[in-house]
Amino acid sequence: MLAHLPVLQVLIPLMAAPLCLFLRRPYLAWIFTLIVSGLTFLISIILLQQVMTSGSIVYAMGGWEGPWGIEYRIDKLSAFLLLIITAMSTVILCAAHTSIRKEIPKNRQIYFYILYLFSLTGMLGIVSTGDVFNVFVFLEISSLSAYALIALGEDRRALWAAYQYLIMGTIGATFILIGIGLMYQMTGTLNMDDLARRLPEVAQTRTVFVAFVFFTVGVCLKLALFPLHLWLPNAYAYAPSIVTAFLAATATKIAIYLLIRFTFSVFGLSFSFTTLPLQTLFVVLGLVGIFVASTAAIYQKNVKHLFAYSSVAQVGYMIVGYSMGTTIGLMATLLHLFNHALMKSALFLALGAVMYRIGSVQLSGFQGLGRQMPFTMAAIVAGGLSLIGVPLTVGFVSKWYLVLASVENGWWPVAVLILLGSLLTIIYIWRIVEVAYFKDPIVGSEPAKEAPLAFLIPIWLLVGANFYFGVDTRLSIQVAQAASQSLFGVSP
Amino acid sequence: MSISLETMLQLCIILPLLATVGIAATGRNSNLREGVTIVTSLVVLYLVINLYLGLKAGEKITVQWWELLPGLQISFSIEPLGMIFALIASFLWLITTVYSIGYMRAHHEKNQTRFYICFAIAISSVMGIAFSGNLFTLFIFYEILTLSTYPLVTHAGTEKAKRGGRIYLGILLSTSVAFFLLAIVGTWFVAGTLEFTPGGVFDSTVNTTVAGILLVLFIFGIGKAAIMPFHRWLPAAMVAPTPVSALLHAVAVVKAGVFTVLKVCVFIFGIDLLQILPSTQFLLYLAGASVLLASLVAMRQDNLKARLAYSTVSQLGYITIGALLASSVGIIGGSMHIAMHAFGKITLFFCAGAILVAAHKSNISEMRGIGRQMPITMVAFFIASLSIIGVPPAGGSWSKWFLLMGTMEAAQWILMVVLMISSLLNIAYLLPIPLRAFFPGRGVVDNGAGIREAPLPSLIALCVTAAGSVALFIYPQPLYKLATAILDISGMVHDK
Amino acid sequence: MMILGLYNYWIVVVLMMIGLYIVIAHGNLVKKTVGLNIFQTSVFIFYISLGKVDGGSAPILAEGVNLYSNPLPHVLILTAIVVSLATTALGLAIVVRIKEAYGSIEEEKIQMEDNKEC
Amino acid sequence: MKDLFAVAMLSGIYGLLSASLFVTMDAVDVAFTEASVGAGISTLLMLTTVAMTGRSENTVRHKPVLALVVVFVTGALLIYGTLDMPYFGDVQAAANLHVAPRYIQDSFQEIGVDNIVTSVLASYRAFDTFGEVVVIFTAGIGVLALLTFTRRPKGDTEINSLNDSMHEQYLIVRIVSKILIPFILLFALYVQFHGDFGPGGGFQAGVIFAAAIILYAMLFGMSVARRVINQSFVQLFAAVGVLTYGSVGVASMLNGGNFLDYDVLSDDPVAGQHLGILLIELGVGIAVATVVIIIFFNFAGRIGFSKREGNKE
Amino acid sequence: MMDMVIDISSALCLLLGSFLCLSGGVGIIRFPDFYTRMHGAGVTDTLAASMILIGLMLQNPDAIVILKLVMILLMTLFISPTASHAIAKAAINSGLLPLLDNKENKDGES
Repeated sequence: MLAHLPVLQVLIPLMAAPLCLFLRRPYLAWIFTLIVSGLTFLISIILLQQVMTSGSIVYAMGGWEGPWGIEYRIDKLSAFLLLIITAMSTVILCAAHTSIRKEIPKNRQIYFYILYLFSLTGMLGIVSTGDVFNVFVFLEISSLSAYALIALGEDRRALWAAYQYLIMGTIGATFILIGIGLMYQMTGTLNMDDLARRLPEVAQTRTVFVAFVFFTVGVCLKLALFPLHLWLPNAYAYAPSIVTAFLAATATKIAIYLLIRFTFSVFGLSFSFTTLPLQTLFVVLGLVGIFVASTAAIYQKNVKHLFAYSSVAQVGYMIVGYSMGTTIGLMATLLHLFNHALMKSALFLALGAVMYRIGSVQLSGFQGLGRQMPFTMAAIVAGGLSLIGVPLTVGFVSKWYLVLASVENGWWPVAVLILLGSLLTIIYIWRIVEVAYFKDPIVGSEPAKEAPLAFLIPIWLLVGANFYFGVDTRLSIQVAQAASQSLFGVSP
Repeated sequence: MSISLETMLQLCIILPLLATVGIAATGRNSNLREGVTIVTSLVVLYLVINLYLGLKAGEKITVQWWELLPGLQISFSIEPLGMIFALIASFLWLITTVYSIGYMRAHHEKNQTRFYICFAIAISSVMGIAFSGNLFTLFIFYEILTLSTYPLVTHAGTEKAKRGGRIYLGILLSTSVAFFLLAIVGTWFVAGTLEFTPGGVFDSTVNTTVAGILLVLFIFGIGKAAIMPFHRWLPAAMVAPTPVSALLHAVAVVKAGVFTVLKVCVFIFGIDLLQILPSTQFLLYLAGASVLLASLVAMRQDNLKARLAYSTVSQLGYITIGALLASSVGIIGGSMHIAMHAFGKITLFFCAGAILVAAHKSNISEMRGIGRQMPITMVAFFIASLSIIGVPPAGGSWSKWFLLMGTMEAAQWILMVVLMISSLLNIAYLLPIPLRAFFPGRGVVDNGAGIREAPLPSLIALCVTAAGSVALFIYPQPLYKLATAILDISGMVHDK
Repeated sequence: MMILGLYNYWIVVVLMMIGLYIVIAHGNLVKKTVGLNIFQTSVFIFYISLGKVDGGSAPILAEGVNLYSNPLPHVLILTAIVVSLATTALGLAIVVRIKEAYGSIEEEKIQMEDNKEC
Repeated sequence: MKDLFAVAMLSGIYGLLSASLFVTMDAVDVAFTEASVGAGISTLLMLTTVAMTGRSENTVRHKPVLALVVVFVTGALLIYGTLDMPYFGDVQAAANLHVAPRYIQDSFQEIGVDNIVTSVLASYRAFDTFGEVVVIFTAGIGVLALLTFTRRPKGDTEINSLNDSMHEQYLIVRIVSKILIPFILLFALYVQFHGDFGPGGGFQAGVIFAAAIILYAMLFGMSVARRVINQSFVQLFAAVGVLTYGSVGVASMLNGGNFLDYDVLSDDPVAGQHLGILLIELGVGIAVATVVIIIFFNFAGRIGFSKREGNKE
Repeated sequence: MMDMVIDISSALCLLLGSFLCLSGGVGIIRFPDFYTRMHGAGVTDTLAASMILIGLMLQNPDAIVILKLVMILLMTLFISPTASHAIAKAAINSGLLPLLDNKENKDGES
């Protein structure tokens, strides 16, 4: 069975989703989804070990190998992503049942689990496939289920946010489709590895240049990079808290994976950084994104909006790391990918707990929460500290490498700007801390009890991971280093 | 005791953390809780003294914990400068615990458990800073110290406390994240290692402009040393209860700042490199300016604690000058001044706290003629202010003497003048308080009746620290030997 | 002669741009979905025109025919059509829910309702 | 075009025209699907939406300048890209030289199916089609998640524009459809199993099958249709469709081949391929048919619901 | 000889069919009112389509193809009248009154 692991990774959640339809009661569906997600997490661990020991695994779908059939290629980068996604989805699922009981009407809860599984399948499919068109198909699966999940939010603005996300997401996906079409036209193949071999000959033609531009713009739309990020804040703010936690921890990561996979494995670094002034463009967009999004986050009244804007800023960090084009820079991005998933899922889950207890995430509702919900607020503070990048937390590790990478690259001003960016983070985290700990609760509002255990366990699991991986960084650094070196063609 | 010095060192850091668990457990019963704190501080003091004896015996004690990032271990090593700092911190932790028992009870502050927990964490991070083997470990404990002291500063939970806390954290965190981290990464990139090596980490080929910029980044980055542009957090932190401002802002936090400055100057840049760096001169003048300006501002402060805060800012300036003079005598003067100023200033803060508790007075103008009701406090205040001014019977004079010698050796005449003037200013803003307390002179003395002396535990703490500063004057040899020992190691490399 | 050979791509580009314009410029949500449909259908025409071979017949094996058009784009487009149907169905379902929740499907009105609220 | 009804009709015609365009470009399978899906189902959905959301569209343009700028930039970029493209229909184009020839030459020996598109769709790139079935199923679940509402017990007689009290109104159309619906269903099954030899296959068959059911529902009223086609059964059947597809793949895994490798399904590889393709086409057909039915029933059900409940759900 | 007759007749049918289509098209555009345009559409739907189909049948001797064409013919004959009936019914229901020659009979039937 071990040989089939790559496809089982995607197949299990995929087959589990329709099966969920047979379990009428949401509680059963929750247990079933949790088991399935746990299984995928197990598989991703085994896969990671296999990949770290014996290099990338290739699995020909339907027995047709190479450019004729679709093949799954799992190398260090995708194994790392698989681990992050499945880990996040399993932990977030623990709190799913109690959270959606309050946020989604009874008759729709069963569909929530099915869409959640499909979104997970889509993401796992994108990360492990080696075929370009297959990426588009699974991208559609994950996006469609994401639109539907967001639209499940009880607030009517969730519908409007979901519609905007649908329009922008479909335009992005269609741009990617155009990019794939142009690449296919010039090379005749859809297999990434084959494309990488055949592209250099036609690299100078205008069509391949346009294909690259379309592909990058499409991915940047999915990535919510600065100018194209308009859909993200509303989508994350009004969606049910579990959906926000899941999407925040995984959706943008997939888009970054696509960007890295295509610029390094398919187009080759030299092509992607010379034809288009990608390097300067991304550094500028990343930094501007950090500052604009962080300042926007400072003025938000809705805490989920606040953390959504901070997600846009963190994406800016990853793009800056990626745009340095050095092994260290890419490693910093991969580390920040891993760390950001940990941070944001903890924060959004904690917000889910607050939403569960006081029914709103307005900043004014947070008054005096420090005493009423001590553990949840402690988790939010811990997550905030990790976001700022205080030592012994996971945020520090990625900030250290980002600054080190920019210093090594000679970009001293970029290093300074990155650090100034994290100053802005301090401001909006401390806005929340001050409201929660220093203001006493609004008189007359009934005191909120502490969040139920179903929330506290996953939240504190994530916060614990935030600190553990901040201290024992062997795993994340080793894998990130090996992945970035293998992408640079340096023997790991 | 059979346990090796290495485990002792690790215990120094871990024990206070374990104590926090103990304190949290015994939260209900305050006596038990204070008991746990006192016992832990005693044990830590005992360990530190053992380590001191071990160091005197010439043993090299280093401990490697684990590799946080590839190439960056969390490692600890004992060296004389760290030993001075650790001795003071552990000794004064014991004294302050005694003091705060009295203060907290009398002032019946609420949620004292959180107070003691954060206190213990702060002390463990101070120990971590004192014994850190490389700049990376130091930075980690530096940040933990900032964060663990934030709840202490905002202990009162009022609006004023929140604003004070905001300035406190804002300046400390932003300077450390923006400049200090950048400096560390720069050093790691330029020098390749962050280990504290006597004689400096940079090899001779490093170009001075980059090293100069790094020095400026370091000095500005270490916000805790309260250099002029980034000093505003210290007066803002006075909103904290007195034991906090006593131990932390007279001893632990600020000393950590100047201790880091000294460590960076001696063990990262090394004395000889420091002399030729272009930015050293500018920073010296900056430190001088901060000494003078802080003293001037202190004179105008009516609130006693604010005045003491600004005087701390100026005294820190002394130590920074000592570090930047890049002369062996300057370094000795600076490190000795850490001890002297610690004992002096903590006594002053204790007195301020005692007056606040006993007479509910915090402004100096109200303190005319209080000497008759609170004689012991005011005598201790007098002795401590002598030590701060640097007049013979108190220990401060030694360190000021060496600092002056240092300025002469480094031919920094302007700085010598600055030191002299600031000593005069010290007299101007410190001595009037005890004098007016004892000889109120004409005019009605409106001290209401019923003012008695401060509660007993606080009094004991007061007297011990006052006696300490006098003892340091009479018996400075161990301190002096330690201070010179810093140089021997770095000196020894220096002559080679 | 060069221009003539590429005329089909330009038709596709024109259609694409019309679709994109509708999606961005029109406020009515149903009109946006129609625009999206046009935009996606034009991409399909582009794919199919890639695979067309002069003189080739439909890719169904039959005697006497030796030159076939390229079947691969057809497979891709079969999937893409279903994807576009799925997106349209979901989009229209959301439009229906928006109509019920906001009472109108004009972008300005919806935005106005939102700003009024928060 | 202010009147959305006309817009919906025109988009149907646009779908039909593009289908005929595909036929001229030898893409018969795609034309078939585009006609049934592009012209049929999406127009139908748009009409039901317009029925609910009103026909008028206010004319003020949203952000015309931004739209024009974006459109011109992308358009110019695309035109710039087309300059190096191979000519339309050029045999030597790179696309036709690398992967495609193998499909054309060897697909008959390896899979033994006349229609190369079906062989590629069902065997070479079977996983894409699997993804596609999942996409349509996700859309079905999404629509279900958005539009289901707990119907009150059967007892109440909903005043429903599509219900059966209007018998005499629809007399002629009902009789004609009574005659035609069986043939449509028959034709759907024909298309389903004809996929190997001529244009056809799971998708088209599924859509036609659903069209027949929808015609029945439109004419004989939703409540009758709901009694004839029980909704929860249809949902389960949709799951069955996807699961059959998946289990064919799993079966080939159990027999030792890779996922969706039909050679191992029976002793002779080509027979295995036939069996495999037949089964997955069936799975696809069921899934697509049931999902389209679900989507339509939810949309149509919503019309009655939104009229009765007023605007606030 | 026989096939020559078939060719001519099929060409004839195709020509007639296309002419009818053309006239139907023109009819749709020119006719003033909805119902008259319906008539034009009806013409193209039924007669023109069947003429073209017959023409095609004559073209191609193959039995299966002819069978398919017959099936298509039957289906169009079933569907297009019903379709135009349904459209007309819908128009009446939605209250679109036919445009009558108001000069002679003022009352005009409903």
